[in-house]
Amino acid sequence: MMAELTALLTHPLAQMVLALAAILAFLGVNGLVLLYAERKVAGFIQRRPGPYEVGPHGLLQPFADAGKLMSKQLVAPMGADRLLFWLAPLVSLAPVVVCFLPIPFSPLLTGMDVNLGLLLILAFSGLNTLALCLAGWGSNSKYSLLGAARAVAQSVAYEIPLLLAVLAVAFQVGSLDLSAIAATQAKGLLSWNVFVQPLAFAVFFISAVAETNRAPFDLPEAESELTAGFHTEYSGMGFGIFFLAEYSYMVVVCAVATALFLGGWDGPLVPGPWWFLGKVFALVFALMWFRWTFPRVRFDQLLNVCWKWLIPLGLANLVATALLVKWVG
Amino acid sequence: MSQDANARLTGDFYTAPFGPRIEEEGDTLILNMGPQHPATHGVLRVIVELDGEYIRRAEPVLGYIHRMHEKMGEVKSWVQYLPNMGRVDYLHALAWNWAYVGAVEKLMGLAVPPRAEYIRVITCELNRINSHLLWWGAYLLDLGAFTPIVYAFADRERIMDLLQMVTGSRLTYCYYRFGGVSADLGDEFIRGTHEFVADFRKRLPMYRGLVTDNMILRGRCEEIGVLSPETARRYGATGPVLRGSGVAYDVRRAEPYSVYDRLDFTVPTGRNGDAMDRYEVRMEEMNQCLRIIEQALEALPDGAHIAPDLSERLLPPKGEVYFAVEGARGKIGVYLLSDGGPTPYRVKLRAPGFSNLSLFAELAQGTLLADAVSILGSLDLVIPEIDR
Amino acid sequence: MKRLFKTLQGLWSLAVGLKITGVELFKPWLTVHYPRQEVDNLATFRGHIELVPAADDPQTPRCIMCWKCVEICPSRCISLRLHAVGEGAEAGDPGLLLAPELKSPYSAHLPPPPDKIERVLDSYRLNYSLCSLCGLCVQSCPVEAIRFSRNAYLVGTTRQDFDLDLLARLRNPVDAPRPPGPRPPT
Amino acid sequence: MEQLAYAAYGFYLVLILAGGWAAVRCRDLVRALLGLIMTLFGVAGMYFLMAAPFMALMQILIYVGAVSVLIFFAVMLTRAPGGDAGQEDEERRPARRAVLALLSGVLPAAILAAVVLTQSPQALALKPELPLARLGQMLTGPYVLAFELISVVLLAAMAGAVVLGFERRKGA
Amino acid sequence: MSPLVLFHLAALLLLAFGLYGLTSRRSLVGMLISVELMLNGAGLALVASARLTPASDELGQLGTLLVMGLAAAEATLVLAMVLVAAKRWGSSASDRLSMLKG
Repeated sequence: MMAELTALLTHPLAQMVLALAAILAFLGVNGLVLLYAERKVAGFIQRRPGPYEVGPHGLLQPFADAGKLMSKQLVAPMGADRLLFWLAPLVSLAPVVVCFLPIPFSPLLTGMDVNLGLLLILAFSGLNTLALCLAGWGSNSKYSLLGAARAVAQSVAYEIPLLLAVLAVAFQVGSLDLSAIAATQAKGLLSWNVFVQPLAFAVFFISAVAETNRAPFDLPEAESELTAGFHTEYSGMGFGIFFLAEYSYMVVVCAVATALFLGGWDGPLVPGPWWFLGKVFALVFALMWFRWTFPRVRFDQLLNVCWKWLIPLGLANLVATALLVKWVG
Repeated sequence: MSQDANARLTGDFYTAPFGPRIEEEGDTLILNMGPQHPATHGVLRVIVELDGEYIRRAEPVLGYIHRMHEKMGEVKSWVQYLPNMGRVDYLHALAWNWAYVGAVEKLMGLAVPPRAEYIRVITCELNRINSHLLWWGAYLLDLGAFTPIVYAFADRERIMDLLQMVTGSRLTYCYYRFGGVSADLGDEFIRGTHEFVADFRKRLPMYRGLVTDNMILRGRCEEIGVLSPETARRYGATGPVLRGSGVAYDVRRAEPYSVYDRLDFTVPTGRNGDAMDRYEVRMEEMNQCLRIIEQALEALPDGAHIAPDLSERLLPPKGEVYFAVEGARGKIGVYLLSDGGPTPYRVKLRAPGFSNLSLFAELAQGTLLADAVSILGSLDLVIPEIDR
Repeated sequence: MKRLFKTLQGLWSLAVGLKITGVELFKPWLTVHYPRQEVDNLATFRGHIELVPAADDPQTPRCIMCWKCVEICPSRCISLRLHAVGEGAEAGDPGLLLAPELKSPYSAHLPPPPDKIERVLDSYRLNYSLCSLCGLCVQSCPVEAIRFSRNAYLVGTTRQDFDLDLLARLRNPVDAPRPPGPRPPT
Repeated sequence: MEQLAYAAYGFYLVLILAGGWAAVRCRDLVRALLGLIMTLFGVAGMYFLMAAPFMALMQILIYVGAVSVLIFFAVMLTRAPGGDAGQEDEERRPARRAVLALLSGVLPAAILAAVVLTQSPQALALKPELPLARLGQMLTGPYVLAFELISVVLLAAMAGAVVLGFERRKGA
Repeated sequence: MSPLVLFHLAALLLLAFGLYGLTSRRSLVGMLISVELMLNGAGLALVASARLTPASDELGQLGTLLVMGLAAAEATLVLAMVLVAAKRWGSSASDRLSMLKG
C-alpha cells in the first residue's frame, strides 16, 4: 500500500499535478501579499499609513478586497463580444501557472525540471499580450481598443531586447535550463551574472518592466489618458483576475531575473528558497518603487528607448558574449 | 419611427455640429474624453478625432457645471453675492474675493485701511501658492506620477491651516469684505507664515529633484504644445500661460492694485512657450510668492483691518466699474453695473480659464493623445471657473 | 557624444528621483489618522453657527430677534419663530415680531409695534445643508448672539439631520466640542 | 502510459478540430483567430507528444506570441468604416462557394489520406530527444545556407513592411 | 493504426481546413489565417516523419523551424499589404482588389 502510494507520488504526472496545485496556491497568496505590499509601499512613500482599518495594520484588507471583487456582479458592456470578453482574463492568468513550473526556488524545489525552462517561460509569457488584445477588442470600447493597440506594439517591441539579454546569459552558460544557470552562480557574490553581465541585466530589467506593463511603462492601461486602457470595462472578478495576473507576471519576471542574474538561491545562513524569495521580492519592491516615483513615458518615447537603446545595447552585449565564449571558452 | 428620426435621437447634439470627418477614408475614431475622464479634472468634455493616436481635431464642450453665477449676482444683494466668489474658482478663491470686493470698493470710492491691504496681499499670495501646488500635483498625475500630488498636499495642508486661522475655512474662502477683511491676523498666523516660508523654500529644490529635472517629465513637456505669443494674445490668454510664451504681462505689475507697486518681485517668463515653460513659470511664481509674503509681513502696518461704519445694507451709487486682479490662472476681471438698487444690475465675470481653454483646440491639433493630456494639464484649468 | 551625455544626465535624474522617494519612505506619516487622532487646529474653524448664551443664564440666548441674520443670509438658511406675550399681542400680526428699535426695508411698511410686549424665541433653525459658511450673519449680529461652533465632525444620514434647531442645541448641548489637542493613537 | 499518450493525442486532436473549424467558419475574424490559436496549441501539444519540446515551445513562441498577434493587429487596423469591425463580408451566393470550398479542401486531403493509410512506412519507436546543441550545429554547419536565406527573407519582409507602411503615412 | 499515421492524419486535417478556408474566405486576413493552418499541417507532418521514421531527425525539425520563420515573415508582409489595401479600397476583401494599379 505504502509502496504504491510512494510510487504514485513519484510519478512525474502526479508531481506535476502537485506542483500545479502548489503554484495555484502560491499565486493566490502572492496576489494578496503584493496587493497589500504595493499599497503599503505607496502609503509609506507618500507618508501615509496605507491600509489600516481592516485587521491589525490593515493586514486583512486584501481579503476584504478579494471578497468584494468576487461578490460583484459580472457585467459585460453592451455590444461586447461576450466570449472574448470573458476569455481574456482567463487567457491572461492561465499561462502564468505554466511559467512558474520551471522556476528553481532551490536545486530541489522546482516544479518541473525542464531543460528548456527559459524558453518555456518566454513562450508562455508572450500569451499575456494576446489576453490584452482580446480584452481590448472584446470590450467594444474605444479606450480599450487603444490600450490593446498599445499593448501589442509595446510587447512585440520589448520582447526583442528581453530575448537578447536572456540569450547572452544562455550563451555564457550554454544552457536554457534555469536551474543550471542558477547553479553556475552559486560560487559566491562575484559569480553572480549581474556582475558578469551588468548590461544584460539592465536591458533585461527595463524590458521586463515594459513587458509587465508596470509604470513608468504602463501605457496599455494609462489611467490619465485611456482611463484604464484594456481593462476599462472590466469589473468584479474579471478585473480581479487581470490584477492577479499582473502581480503574478511581476513575480515571474523577477524570479527569472533572480535565477539569471542574481545567483538564484545562492546566499549564506538561511536555506536557499528563502534567499530566492527574498531576492524576488526585493526586485518586486524596486518595481513598486519605480511606479510610485516616475511619470509615465509617452508612447513614441517608449518605442524609441527600445529601438535606439535597448536593442543595440542588447545586440552588442550578445555579440561580445558570443565572441568571449568562443575565444575564452 | 423612421430611420432618420432614430438617428437624430440617438445622436448627440455636440457630435453633430462636430461635423463630417475630415477625410472620407474611415480611418479616424471619435473619442469622447469626458465629461467623466481623469485628465479633464472636472466635468469638462473634449471630443477628439483620432487618427491612430494622433489627434486630428479636439473640441472642448463646456457647460456641464454652469451654475449661473452671473445671473445670481442680479438677484442677490451686494453683500450676499460675496460667498459666490469663493465658488467660482475654488482653488484661488481669495483672488476672486478680491476682484469682486475691489470692484465694489472702486465703485463706491471706499478706502481700505493699509493693514487690510497687506493682509489681503499675504493671504492672496498664500492662496496662490496653494493653487499652484495643486496644479503641480494634478499635472503630474496627468503625466502618470502618483506621488507628487501627495507631497504637494502636505504643503497645501500647512497653507490651509494658516488660512483657516484667519478665514475659518479651508477651501472656499469668503474672507474679504468691502473696506477690509473680516478678521485680523494674529501673532500665531504671522509666526506660522514665517515658518512656512522658510520651510517651503527648502521644499522647492526637493520638488525640482523629484520631478522638474526628471528625464521622463522633460520628455513629456518639452516642445509640447508650443504657444506663440501672437496666438496667446489672439485668444486672450493670461497668467502663466501667457507668461510661459515670453510675454511679461502680470496684472500686479501692468495695472498695479493694492500695494503691489510697493513690493519687489519679478515676473517670471518662459522662452519657447511649451508646456515645460508654463511649468517652470509656475514653479518660479511660487518662489516669487514667498518673496512677496516675506516683504508684506515685514511691512505689515498696525491699525484697523476693516473700514469702520460699514453697513450691511449697502447701496453703491449708480455707475459701472471694472476691476481686475491677477489670479493663479490669469487675469480675473469683475465688471459691475449698478443702478443704485440693492442688487447689482449686471455682473460680468472674466474668467482666465475660459480664454486659456480656448487655446486647447489649436494646440492639441496634430499631437498624440498623451500630449494632448499634457497640454490640457499645462493650461491649469478649473472647470467651474470656465463655466461659471 | 552630446546625446550620450544628455542620456546619462537623464538617467542620473531618475536616480535622484528614486533617492528622494526612498528617503521619504522612511520618514514618519504626515496624516492625522482620524479615528485615533484628531486635528488640533479647530480654534478658528468655522463650523455651523450656534447661539451664544446670555451672560447671566446659559439657557437663554442673547438673541434679540432683530432678524438681521435672516435678512443678510445669502442662502436663506436661517429661520426663527417667536411669539409675543403681553398686552396688545395678537397672534398673526407680523409687526409684533420685530424689534421696535430696529427697522429694515422689509419691516418699513408695517405699523410700529406696541412697546409693552415681550417677545419669546420659540425656535432658531439653521438649514445647514444650504449654509455656505460665509460669516455674514455672525458679522451682522448687533449683539454678538451668534458665533461659529468648532464642530467639524457633524455627520448625518438624512437631509433632516442638518436641519438644526440651534435653540435646542443651546439648551441641550448634544455634541459639545471635544477637548482640544490630539489624542494618542490607540 | 500508452493509454495516456492516446488520451493526450485525442485531446490535442479535438483542439485542432474545434480550432480549425472556428478558424475557417467564424464570421468574426477575431474569433477565427482564436480558433487558429487553439489549433496552434493542439499542434504544439502533438510536438510535445513526439518528444520534440523545442519545436513545441518555438511553435508557441513564434506562432502564438508573434504571428497571431500580428494577425490580430491586421484585424484591428482594417476596421470597416461602418462599424462591423473585423467581420467577414456577406457572400452573395454562399452555398455555391461553400460547396466549392469543401470540394477543394476535402479532395486533396482525401487523396493524400488514402496514400498515407495504404503506403505508410512502419513507425519506429520514438527516438531519444534531440539535444538542442545538435540542432544548432546543423544550423551553422550543413544547413547554413537555409539559415542565411531565412534571415534574408525576414529582413526583406521587415524592410518591405516598413516601406509599405511609410507609403501609407505619406498618403494620409 | 501506428502513431505515424495518426499524426499524418491530423496534419491532413489541418491541410483540409486550410484549403477550405482559403477558398471560402473573402478577406485577406481570413485567408492568412487559413494559410497558417496549412503551414502548421506541413510542420506537423515534417516533424512526425522526422521523429518516427528513419529519416534525419535534425532535418525535419530544422525544416519546420524554417517554416515557422517563413510564416513570421509572411505575416509581417501580409499585415503591411492588408494595411495598404484597406487604406486604398476601404476593405480587405479580396474581390475588391481586382484592380492592377491603384
